[in-house]
Amino acid sequence: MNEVLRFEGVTFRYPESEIAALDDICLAIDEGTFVLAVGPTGAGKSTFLRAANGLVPHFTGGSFKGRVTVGGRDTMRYPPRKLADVVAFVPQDPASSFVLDRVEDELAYGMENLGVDPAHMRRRVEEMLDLLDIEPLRGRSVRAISGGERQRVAIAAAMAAGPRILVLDEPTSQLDPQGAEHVVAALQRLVHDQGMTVLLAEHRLERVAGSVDLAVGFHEGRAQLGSTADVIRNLAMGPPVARLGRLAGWDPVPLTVREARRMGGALPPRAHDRTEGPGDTMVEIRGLTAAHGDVPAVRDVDLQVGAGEIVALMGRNGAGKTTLLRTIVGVHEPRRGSVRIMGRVPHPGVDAALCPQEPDAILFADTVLDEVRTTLRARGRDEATAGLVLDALGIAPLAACHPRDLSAGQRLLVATAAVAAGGAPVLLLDEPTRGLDPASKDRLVRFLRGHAAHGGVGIFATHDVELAAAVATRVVMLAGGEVIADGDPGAVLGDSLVFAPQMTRAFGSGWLTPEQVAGALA
Amino acid sequence: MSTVVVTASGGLGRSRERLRIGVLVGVNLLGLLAFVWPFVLPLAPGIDENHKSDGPLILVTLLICLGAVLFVELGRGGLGPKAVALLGVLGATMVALRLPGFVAGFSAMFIVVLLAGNAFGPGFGFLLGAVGTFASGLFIGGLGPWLPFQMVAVGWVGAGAGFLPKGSWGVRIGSLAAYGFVSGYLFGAVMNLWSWPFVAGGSALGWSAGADTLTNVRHYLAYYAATSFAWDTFRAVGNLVLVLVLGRPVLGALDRAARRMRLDVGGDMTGPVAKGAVDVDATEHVHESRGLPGREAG
Amino acid sequence: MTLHPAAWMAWATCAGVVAFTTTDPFYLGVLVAIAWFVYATCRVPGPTARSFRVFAIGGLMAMAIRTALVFLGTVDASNVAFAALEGARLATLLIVFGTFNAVTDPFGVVRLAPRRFHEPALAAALALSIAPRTIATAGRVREAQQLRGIRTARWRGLPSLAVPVLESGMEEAVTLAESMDARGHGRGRRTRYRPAHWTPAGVAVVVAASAAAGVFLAAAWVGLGGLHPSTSPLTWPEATPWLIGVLLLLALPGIFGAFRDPVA
Amino acid sequence: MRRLRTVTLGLALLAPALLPAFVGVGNGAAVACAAEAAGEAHAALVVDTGSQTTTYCVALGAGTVSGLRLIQLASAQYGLSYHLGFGGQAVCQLQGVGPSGGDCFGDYPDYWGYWHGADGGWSWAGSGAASASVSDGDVEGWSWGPGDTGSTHPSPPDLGFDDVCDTPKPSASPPARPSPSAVPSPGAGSTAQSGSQASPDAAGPTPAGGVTSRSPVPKQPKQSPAADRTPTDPPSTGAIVRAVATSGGATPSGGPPMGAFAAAAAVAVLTAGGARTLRKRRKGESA
Repeated sequence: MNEVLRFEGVTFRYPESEIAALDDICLAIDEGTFVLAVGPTGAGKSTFLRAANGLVPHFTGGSFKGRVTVGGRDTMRYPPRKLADVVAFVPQDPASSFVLDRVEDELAYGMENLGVDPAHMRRRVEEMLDLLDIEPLRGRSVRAISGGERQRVAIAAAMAAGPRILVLDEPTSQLDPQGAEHVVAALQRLVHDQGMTVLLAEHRLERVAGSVDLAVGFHEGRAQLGSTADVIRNLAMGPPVARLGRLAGWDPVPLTVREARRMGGALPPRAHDRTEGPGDTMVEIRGLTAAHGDVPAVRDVDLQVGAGEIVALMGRNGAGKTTLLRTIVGVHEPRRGSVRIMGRVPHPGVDAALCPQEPDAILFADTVLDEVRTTLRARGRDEATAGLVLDALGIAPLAACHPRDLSAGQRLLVATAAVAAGGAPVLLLDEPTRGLDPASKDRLVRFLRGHAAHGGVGIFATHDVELAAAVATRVVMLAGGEVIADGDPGAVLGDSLVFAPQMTRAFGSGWLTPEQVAGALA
Repeated sequence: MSTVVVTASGGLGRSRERLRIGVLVGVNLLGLLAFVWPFVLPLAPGIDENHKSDGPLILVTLLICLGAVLFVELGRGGLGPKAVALLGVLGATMVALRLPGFVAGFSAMFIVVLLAGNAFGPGFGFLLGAVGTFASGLFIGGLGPWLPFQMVAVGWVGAGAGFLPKGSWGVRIGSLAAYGFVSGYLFGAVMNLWSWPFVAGGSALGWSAGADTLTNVRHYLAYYAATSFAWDTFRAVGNLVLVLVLGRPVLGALDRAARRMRLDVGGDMTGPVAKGAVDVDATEHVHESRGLPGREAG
Repeated sequence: MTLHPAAWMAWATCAGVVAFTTTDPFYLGVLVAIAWFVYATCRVPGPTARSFRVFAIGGLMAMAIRTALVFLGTVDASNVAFAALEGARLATLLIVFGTFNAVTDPFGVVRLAPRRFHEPALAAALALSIAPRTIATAGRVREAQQLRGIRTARWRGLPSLAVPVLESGMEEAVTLAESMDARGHGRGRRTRYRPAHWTPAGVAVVVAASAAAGVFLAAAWVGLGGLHPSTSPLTWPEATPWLIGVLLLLALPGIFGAFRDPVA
Repeated sequence: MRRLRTVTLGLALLAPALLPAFVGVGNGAAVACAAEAAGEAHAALVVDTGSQTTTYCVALGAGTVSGLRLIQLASAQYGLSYHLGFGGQAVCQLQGVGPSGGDCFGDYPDYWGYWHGADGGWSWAGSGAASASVSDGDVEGWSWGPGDTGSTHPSPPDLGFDDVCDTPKPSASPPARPSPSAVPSPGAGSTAQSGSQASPDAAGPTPAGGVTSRSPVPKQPKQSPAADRTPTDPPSTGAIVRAVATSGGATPSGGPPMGAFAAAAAVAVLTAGGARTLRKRRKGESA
């Protein structure tokens, strides 16, 4: 088979940086393979992706050693724009990568640059619209479509120029499960039907691990190409089934629910472990209805949350999760019904604190410590306590860093620290797992548990089934603004088709985390 | 194995040809003429015919002059993706600020031009001023004969901010604040000039063709004082305060962004240029790194 | 049937020139009627559709102020009449451009830019399409900061609003630049996807409009047709019928628009 | 709220366009200098069309008036026909000579030069007549011709105040402040007409002959350099005529205003057509 991408002893260091982002990478990727790049944040995944299309080093600058050949072209001699017809790149947040406004024009932009003749361009655009089935969107504005659609438009736009390799940086990190499945399916179709080579980085391994051919594992700038199973075992990370495999010492580690079920065998349904009932009621929601203009977003919701509870709000995009959170915190006026926190109408930010979907929205100080101090000052609290909050989230070492220099995950932790520092007993998080690496995710989980353990309440909206399964003491499922299920994770997630965690799918109702299953198998 | 050190493409200030500077200066003077002709023309007997004829013809001539400025300033090409992206994003903030930030003569969009011009250099400042004004004009449906004049005038405000001294924070903010204050009035004065001869023609505050430059200047100052001084004071003071409040943090953010994007901000009137230099660097390096034993590694 | 944006630009310019050449209320009145007719028949739905109303309001305000200010000096029928007519001319000019803004799609206008201006035009287009998100971001940031107890409305609170908006904008710019670079931006020779086409209607509009403008310029040049009714001594304005006829050439796009099938 | 937005938007848009409106202040200020005062003050006005010179001994209603007001007074008292341009701030036309449009330089290089009398001679007026102030005993001169400076522009024949006002003041003394802005009479002729009409009205006894026998003034008078003109040798081109007081200003005339009808018809049709289409579209959208 002819190889389409080749790294020869590539070592790269960013300007004014001592450590090598890529350290002597040697690998070759054949045409028509679906390759997954995995590894903790800062291990070199995205540098690797950018080196594959010349953005590294041409766009970033830095010191570069070795040779990258893509489609037979040396990226040193060809800057990115001269590789556009061979390799296509889809960045993590397509919304901010769109150049033109209409979907149709956006698809044509790349070809316009390559000087493709208009007739052919037109035909190509139509093909792309069909291939990723986004024809209905052709006239819409790229800013006004859903996340999943946006990803597919971005892919179509990248593909239109007819490249041989498609490089994607965490394409599903911002999507709900359904959206993610559409995108992954589309990518698989490209590989199988079009013989495309697809290279993608992803944190949510459970979403892609099953469908890729090979994986490149990254650790401190070094890379290892191999079967997904090997790579994941060596990296000590991966989807819950893989974690189970490691706990149970299986080899190779399972990557799909099917493999896990085959290796683990059947287990009896697990009795829901009765945690001692919630403490006295903190949040009390009665007949709550909220709307955006005339469009109802939350319909007639009743909810009581007691001290020590951690509630996961789930449901597809537009189910009303965010609106519910904003109403609880007191920034969104309810149409009908009432919200009471410890018996009184919540004073925004004082009784309940909310960490918004884009944590960057609140970061403006020069250092992490200042960021937290600002909140304390604004709330008239003792600024000395800032250190404690940072400790609680395990980001004390970052205190002196500039928030904008941190990874997405670390920023989320900083933002959480900044809002939590206000000392509100009720802590609300809106989709805290967007683009979150496992390490940061663990820190966040621990912090939430601690907050609840000290008599607080944690409520978070999420698409991340596994996170809900791991940390929530209670899951509330929303659809069309109404509560359609409310109970402990085992019960609610257990009998859901879309939202069931891998352990439940493999071993039946009640089984939520690899730890539980491993314990039962041992 | 030899290592190749690559400079990032997409400088904002690297000048491609010195010659351009001459062209730019010339064409900007031409543009200046489009504004101040009422003062200059009476001195030149040759062109008496023009300014004695009817308004629209003069307006057309002026628009042609300004067209020339915009043509050269905006048509230089080779901005490269980084500069275009920055222009787009900062232009968007100008669009966003055009309406909410509007108080009498003051518009918050000036702060963007001032700070960005100061951070990224005169060439970028002019481009941002012109592009942002154009975009905001389109966005709020404000297209009209005044648009070219606004584009050039705002562009000049941005360019001017790029020439200010960049020493300590104190110097930088201080000079920028002062400049913001002054430019607040200058912008108004310049913007009034274009309509003055037509609207105030003949009146005591108006432009009289026969009169000498001094008289006209005196008339204009009187006219400006009577019509727009108060109005423009809002702009001047607004700029001053905003620079003092936002200058430090925002400039910090812009500088960091420049570093993160690996922009080289050398700032001169030739503005953003991306292509050329860099690829040359790269290929040169490739030459010296040719035949390095990379293959063995593979 | 939609006209080439350039045709609209030509129409607006010519109508503006005509408005500029006269202070005769009859000509101005007809011109305003034409502008409204064209707006009513050709407006495209969208945010700029309201700019006709806005410009009309503004024009009237301008006229009112222009006239009112006379009362600061000697009130004298001549002065009032003169100011009113000048104001009317200003108002007409604005209304004409109000129509222009209401009947053209901003992105269409941007795409007019010749190849030489491709990059600045692209930047302008970007600014246009990014702006709504910038506004939204600003709203979210303000809310988030208020939840932290920071008042962004206060002078001292401004940075907490400005910096995050700007920072996320800058990060967006990086992504944007990367994807533009990776998609071949600046490779020199580029082609255009579905460029706007010139229809006979468009050409006709340009010809008619320039004819009207030409005639009025000529009339102004030779001081014909009482384009400027004398206000001192104050005389009753009057219009030349055939000039009214010429003026009606500017209504052509409206006539095309009226027969456009409403679905398209 | 939405309304407020619209208004703000309007303001924002018009920031550039509104400012010129403020020039009204300027006009007002300029004309405002006609301060109230009592007493029968007179000033001499000399108008030289190049082919003939007419003098007016004008009664000033107020102690001081602007140069323009003096012309308006002369019109009211003697039927001097005039037309102002540049926003009523500059003299375009006197006695039917000069451009009729808004641009007083329409016939450049010829235009109306403005002079102040200085001990029997003339001094070129630097600023406009709107801002000049005329008081009792002053002499004001207007001469048609080319040239941008006092040295190149033909000056009126040298006349002092006494040459113009030595005879007893006009018997039919006009009201203190004649207002040229009398009620506009419908269907009045354009300014060009009012100019040519002034002469018959001005036809009085003796010197009037000079006026009536005046040959129609050519648009481009032959350019006589200022040098030809000396106090001893009065202009050969025409006699010096002293205007005699008349009852009033120009009288209106005019046929049916066809243009007005045409305009009204056009507006009606367009408005109706627009409204109809709009209603149709609305129905289409709602349906």
